Amino acid sequence: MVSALYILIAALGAAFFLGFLKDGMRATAYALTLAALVFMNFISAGWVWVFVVDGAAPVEILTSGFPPPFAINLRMGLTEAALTLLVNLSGLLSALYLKDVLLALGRRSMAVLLIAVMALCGIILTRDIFNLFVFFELAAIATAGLILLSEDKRALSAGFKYMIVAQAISVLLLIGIIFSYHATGTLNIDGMAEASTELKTGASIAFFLMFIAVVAELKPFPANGWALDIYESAHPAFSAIFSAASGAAFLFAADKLLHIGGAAWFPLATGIGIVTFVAANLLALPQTNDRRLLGYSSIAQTGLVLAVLGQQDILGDRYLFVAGGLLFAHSIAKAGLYWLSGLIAGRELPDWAALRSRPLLIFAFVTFIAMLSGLPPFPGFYAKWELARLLAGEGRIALLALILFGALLEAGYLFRWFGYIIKREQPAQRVACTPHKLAPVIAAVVAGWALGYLWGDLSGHANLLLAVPLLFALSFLLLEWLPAWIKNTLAIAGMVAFFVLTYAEYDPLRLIFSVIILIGGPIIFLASYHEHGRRIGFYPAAMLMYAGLTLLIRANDSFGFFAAWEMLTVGSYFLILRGKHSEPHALSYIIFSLGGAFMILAGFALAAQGAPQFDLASLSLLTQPLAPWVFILLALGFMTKTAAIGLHIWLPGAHGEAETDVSPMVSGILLKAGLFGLIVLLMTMGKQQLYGIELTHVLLWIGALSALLGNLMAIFEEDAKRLLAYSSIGQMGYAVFGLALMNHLGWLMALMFVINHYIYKSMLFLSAGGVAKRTGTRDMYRMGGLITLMPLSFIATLIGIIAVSGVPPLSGFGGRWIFYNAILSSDVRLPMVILFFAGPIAFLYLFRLIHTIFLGQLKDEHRKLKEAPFWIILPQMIFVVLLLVFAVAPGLALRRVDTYLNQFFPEGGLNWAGTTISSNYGYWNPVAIMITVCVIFGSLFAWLLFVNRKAQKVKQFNIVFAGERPYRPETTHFAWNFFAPYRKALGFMVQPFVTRFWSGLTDLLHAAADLSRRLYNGNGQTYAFHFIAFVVVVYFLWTGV
Amino acid sequence: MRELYSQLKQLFPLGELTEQRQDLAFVTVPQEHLRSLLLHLRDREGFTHLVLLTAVDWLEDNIFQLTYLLTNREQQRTLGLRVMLPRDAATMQSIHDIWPTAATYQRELREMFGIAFPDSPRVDEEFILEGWIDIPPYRRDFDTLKYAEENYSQRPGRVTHDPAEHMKQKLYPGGT
Amino acid sequence: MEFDWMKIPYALLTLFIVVNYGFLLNALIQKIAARVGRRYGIPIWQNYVDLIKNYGLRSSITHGAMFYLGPVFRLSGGVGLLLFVPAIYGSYMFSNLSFAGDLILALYFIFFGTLGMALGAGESGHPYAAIGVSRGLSQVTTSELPLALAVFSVALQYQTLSVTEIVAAQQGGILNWTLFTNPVAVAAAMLSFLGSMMRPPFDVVLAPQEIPIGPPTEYHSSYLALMQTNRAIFPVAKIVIYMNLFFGGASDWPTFFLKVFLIYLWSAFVGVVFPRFRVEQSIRWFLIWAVPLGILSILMV
Amino acid sequence: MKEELQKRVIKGPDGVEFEVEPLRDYYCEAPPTVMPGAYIQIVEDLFNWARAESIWILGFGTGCGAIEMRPLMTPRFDAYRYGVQWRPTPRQANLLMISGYLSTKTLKRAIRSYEQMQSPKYVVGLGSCTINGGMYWDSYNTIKRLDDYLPVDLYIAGCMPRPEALLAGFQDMKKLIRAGKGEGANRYAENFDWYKANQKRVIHDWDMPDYSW
Repeated sequence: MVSALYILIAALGAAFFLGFLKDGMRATAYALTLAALVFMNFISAGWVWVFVVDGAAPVEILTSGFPPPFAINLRMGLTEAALTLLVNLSGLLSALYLKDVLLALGRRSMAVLLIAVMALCGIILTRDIFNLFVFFELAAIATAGLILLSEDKRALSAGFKYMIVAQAISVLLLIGIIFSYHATGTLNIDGMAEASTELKTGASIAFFLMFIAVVAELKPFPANGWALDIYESAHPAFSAIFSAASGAAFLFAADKLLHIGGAAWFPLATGIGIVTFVAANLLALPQTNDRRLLGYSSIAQTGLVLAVLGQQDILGDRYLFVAGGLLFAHSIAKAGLYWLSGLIAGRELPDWAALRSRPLLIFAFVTFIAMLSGLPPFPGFYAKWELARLLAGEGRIALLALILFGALLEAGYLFRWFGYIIKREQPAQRVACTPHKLAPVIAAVVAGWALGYLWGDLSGHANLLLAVPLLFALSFLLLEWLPAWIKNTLAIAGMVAFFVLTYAEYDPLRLIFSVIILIGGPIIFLASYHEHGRRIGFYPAAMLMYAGLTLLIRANDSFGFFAAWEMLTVGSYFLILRGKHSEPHALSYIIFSLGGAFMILAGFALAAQGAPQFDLASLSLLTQPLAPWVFILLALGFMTKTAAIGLHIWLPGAHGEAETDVSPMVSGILLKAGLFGLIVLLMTMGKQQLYGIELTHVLLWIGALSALLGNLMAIFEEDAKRLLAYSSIGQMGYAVFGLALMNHLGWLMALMFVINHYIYKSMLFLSAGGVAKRTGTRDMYRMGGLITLMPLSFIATLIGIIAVSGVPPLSGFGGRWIFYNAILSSDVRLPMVILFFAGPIAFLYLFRLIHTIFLGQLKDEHRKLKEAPFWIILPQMIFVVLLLVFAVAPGLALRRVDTYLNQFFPEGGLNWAGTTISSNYGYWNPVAIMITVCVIFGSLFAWLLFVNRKAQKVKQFNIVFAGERPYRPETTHFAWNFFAPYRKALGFMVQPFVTRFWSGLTDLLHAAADLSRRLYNGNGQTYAFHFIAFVVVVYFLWTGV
Repeated sequence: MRELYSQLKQLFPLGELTEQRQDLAFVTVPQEHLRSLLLHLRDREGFTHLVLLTAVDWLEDNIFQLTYLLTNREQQRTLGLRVMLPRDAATMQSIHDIWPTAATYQRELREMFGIAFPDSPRVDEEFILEGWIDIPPYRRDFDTLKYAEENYSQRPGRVTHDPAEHMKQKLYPGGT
Repeated sequence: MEFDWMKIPYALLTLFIVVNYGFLLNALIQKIAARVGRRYGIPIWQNYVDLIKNYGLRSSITHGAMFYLGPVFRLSGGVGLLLFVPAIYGSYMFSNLSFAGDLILALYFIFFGTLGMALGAGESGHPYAAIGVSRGLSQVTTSELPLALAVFSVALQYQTLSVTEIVAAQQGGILNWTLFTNPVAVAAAMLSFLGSMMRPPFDVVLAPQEIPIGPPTEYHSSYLALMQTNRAIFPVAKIVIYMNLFFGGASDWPTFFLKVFLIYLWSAFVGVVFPRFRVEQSIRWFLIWAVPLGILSILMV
Repeated sequence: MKEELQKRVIKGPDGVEFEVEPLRDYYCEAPPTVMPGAYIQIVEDLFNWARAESIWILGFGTGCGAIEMRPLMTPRFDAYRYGVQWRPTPRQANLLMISGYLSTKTLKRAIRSYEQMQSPKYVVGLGSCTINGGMYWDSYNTIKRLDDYLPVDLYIAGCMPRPEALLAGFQDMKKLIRAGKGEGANRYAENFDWYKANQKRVIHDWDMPDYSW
């Protein structure tokens, strides 16, 4: 293998030769530069290959033939190889990207670039502390030179500020090295590590100075104002190097120093790292400049890795996996984003909407922010999982909480940004797309996915990128060029086929969910046939959600479960974001969902007690005092999906604003994921007590309150789809309540609600969506009298509301009947009161739904409307049939589950004799009810038709109007604020307290961020003062501790 | 009242004061001074309430008399302002901006007397009558009997008695 | 499943008896209310005459399909409710179709007619109909709550949801009635009963003169006849539930007639004394007076 | 013609423009038809008996007679015992009481209400104003003969008739109906053009369909 030394030699040599070239031979110079960089990459890649494939041992490179400490030595190991590859690659790609600039500025700039890359490689390779200092200096000078490549005037001052800080750092480092050398008598890093115990005591000023100098290069909070100015003003390609390569190199330098300092210094690294991580993410929240925002994010991610460096004592052999995962995800994503930013003309975040004309670039952007947010299947996800479990296993809960909090903040602004891209107005300037600028971006995307695969392989868990559902979903990315109907057919076929192949594997409980997902999903997909064109982005997102859902119910272990949870969250987020005005709602959805996901992560991590993963069934083995906390974390996480009251504010907007066929997916199917989680949780952990409080009782109250308040909010809603969305909150409240009853029938009722809610809510959403599509509005009071024009939609709504309201003979009644029997066998009384109250309130919004849309007065502009498109009607009719079948024969679905539940709750099952269903308390015969009602109804209807056979059909204004006549349909249709008296009586219960709470919280975060933004006033002296103050404060804090 | 009249007299060219009662008096005002007088009375003299605005048709003199009745709530006295308008193409400026209620009165006067009030809100919309096609019915030159006979079919055999005579006949047939 | 076809003529016989009893009972109650106002009141057969008259009307109009279905829903609700509950305790002949379901079926079937009627009224396009429905539904949310709590309490007390078994548990003397074994629940239920009978003070739904009788504003002739029939059946059917749950049921027709009459009288008694509540007033009234009783009853069982 | 009844061009949500003509699109245009009684005479007799014993009055008050009707509901007169009731909606009423003078403006509303009642339906005129204009004989805005405009079955004379007279009138009305003579609705349908011509002669701003169903 070529010696690693040639990396340095090639760069130096090329830079040297550049000096000989004439100024006019710029193309040659550029070619030489590229050749050198390619060669350097070749060496690094070769070494990576050697270490990975051949499993070779690390190689020491002795420069002058002497072993250390007599001469400088370098080392090439797997880590070094990977990091140099990262540095060289980002150098090469940036050089490609910088083609225009480099050609314009000439050979000097190329030389500076080469020196910068070389210096960074040197920092990585060297094992000599003074040599490290030299490379630091080289890197600093080259960096300052590169900063000036930018056309931005501010870059000059940013470069100058950098020089100030770099000099301060150098001084500290040099003094530290002198003292250390004095103390240990060696400059070799390993030698220092072995030699001095004095250095490791923690009080040593020498080591402190060295360490703080290196850490200062990592831009710790708050001594990082200079770095932000650089990020903001430098050329993006340089920022890519600065963020990806420099960050990696300096982090490795910090790692080397920690190697010297030993475990005593770990807490310092962790402390600085985590403070930087949280603070930088918080400060990023109010940023509007894209590059500055990325700068904050870079600082935050570097801080996170620094914190991980500080945790190497507990990470053990997973140290490299975790730190590397985070570092690579960050570097690749950040480099990619900086390169992308060079393609965008405007510097405000909404200007990125220009990307919308390039689906490929959107995909790149998604890849990058998914990597940054630690979403599957990228390295950051695996690293986060490992980190969480190890931290929780060692009881470092506070650190874990801070990391998750910071990550949530970061996801918040990243996804907000993505929302801008998808939803904001496109700026006039298009994306400047030249191949040499596009190539680095594409390369970063490919690298990201490749690393995702690699990390999946290394993780010790199942590689997510090999999971069939996910692959199926991802394959739709490649099929985007096909017309929508072909993709739709493929999606349906794929899901049904998967179900047919796997249905034997599920237990009855999971079978219900799998039928809803894999058969119910395709039924809703039928409605998607009405969309024409290619519908870019829809199918990958939808299939990602379904893949997540499928993997969720198939998951047996905690890792698979959590990974699936993240996937379905992300997929559904993209789906929801597609709605016309859904930008803020999709954002709040993803924030709540990720918050919930982090709770689940924390819960699993706590429960794992250090194990990489565990069987979900073994949750039942947990004991006090851990168990209730795990229970709370997991339950909270799942309840963000079921939109339990307090965590519900994302739902109405997200479901209401979504597209016609998306609303039923996210409402009818996605919400069930939360319920499934709760079922798994309760099935394994059962009743838990915390400080004497029965947690399932708390769940009962939450379920009951959700049912009541969801219903109450629904009745005051003017928007049809939002009304249905609020109704979902209520219905999910019922289901949560049923589960929390913790008895046989309660669970059966919850499952009944799962099935029913899927059918009727999908149907109602489709119906409302079809009507909204035709009328062009979702405000119910603008509609009216559509019954004759849209009879099929009306029938679907009618059947739907009868079923929702629980009136016999339709299937909703079965749910109510089981509910009564369930509460009779429970010993809790008071929450029932709330639930009883919630029941009839459903009538209010249901009646309003059907009345104000289909009955009443037809409006002028709707007189020529047609029935909703066939493909939207078809699934509705299927649902009508399903409802009727399920109403007559609930046993089809429930009987096996009933038997299955016997193993958890042997008592209180149902008795299925003939067509009669009986419990310990009562009985119910759906067939008899249906026949009786139909016979009575039919004969009376026939009688009325007979006696009224000559009735005159009249039109809508032929109503008695106190001797007057109606003026306009708008003023005759009683629809707006339909339940005004009810608002008078009970409106106080629907004050938006929860919304105020959450918006208060976000306002507070923003205000805090704004306040501390005053730190960064752009003045170099202030920044220098920050730096000094940082060093001093950290020193005193550290020695004081 | 006299006192008020003499004060006003110095400011406005007023006609004679007709005192109906202690607390009720009428005075005639030229059309062009009405507005300023109303404002004066409302803002300076405390006549804050427009009780009514009505009209009298002096057919013989060929004038309409408008009566603005104002009340001072605190002193409990009422002053009526009379404005004489020529009957032909009678037009009066609107005072709806001084008292919004005046708009309603003006609509009524427009409909029943045909007096125009330019710029008064909704003054040309139907007020009480629907589909009226003749001259305004409160004008004295409108012959209501003739109109009724032309438009409505009368039931034959209708007799009108003087009530007093009729009852005398009934109670004392043939008597004194 | 074996089905005893004789149940159908038996059920029809019950229906026949109840329809007639309902017509007479309604007239009687109206007469009693009239006598409170020192009036003579309507003839006792007046409801029959009205019914025939309405069938005898020659013309009728229709606003559309749902307009037909409204009264049909309404009457089906009444008939179904009656038939799903055993009328006479211990009698096979008058146990109706109670094999189809228990108490919960009956309670939820009450809404069948209400919902259908609301839809039919909505189809008429009349704003007053919608206003009436809005008021009615608003009121029903709280007026049904005490009943639901009382039923829950009674079901807990007897550990069954079967109407027959609840009645069976109350046999053997007046002191075994729920009225005496669980008086709080009965009190709550009887307050709720007031709210469901469309009599003052809770009749703002119909509010003649203000929103001309609310939902049925547009209904006439045979539509109205169907609804009148329901007016005869539905209160009785509903009272049968109350009677069975709280007042020991009835084991023969005379007892049945007497108990139904007395329970019905309770709402008339309150109705003639009190003026009408607005919707939000009645909601508050139920929440303040009746619901706490209901909560107390489920806590005390 | 009122603005809201004029033809208007409307743009639908799909952008297509079309015309809405309120009188045609919002109102049923069918004319009334003569409704024969039941085919079997005995059934018709039964119905007539029921109609006679169950007279539902539309609470439509005009003129001073509206005041005279209230005492009928009170204990002193109690019309309910004769099967007479007041209904708040024309749909359910059989008897329209014109209880006094009728201005042309009110006539419009009375005609609408009458036409919205279901046949067989009856009209009773109360007091001399409905008979020959009474003391309003020379008024420019009240009609003088109700039977020109609506098919009156019965007049009750007086100015105003006392409640006792009304009760007597109800008894007479019952006799008429039982005798099968309460065919005002059919008379109206038969002579529809004549009635409409009369109505339109006094209602100058006719802005409703010819028959308000």
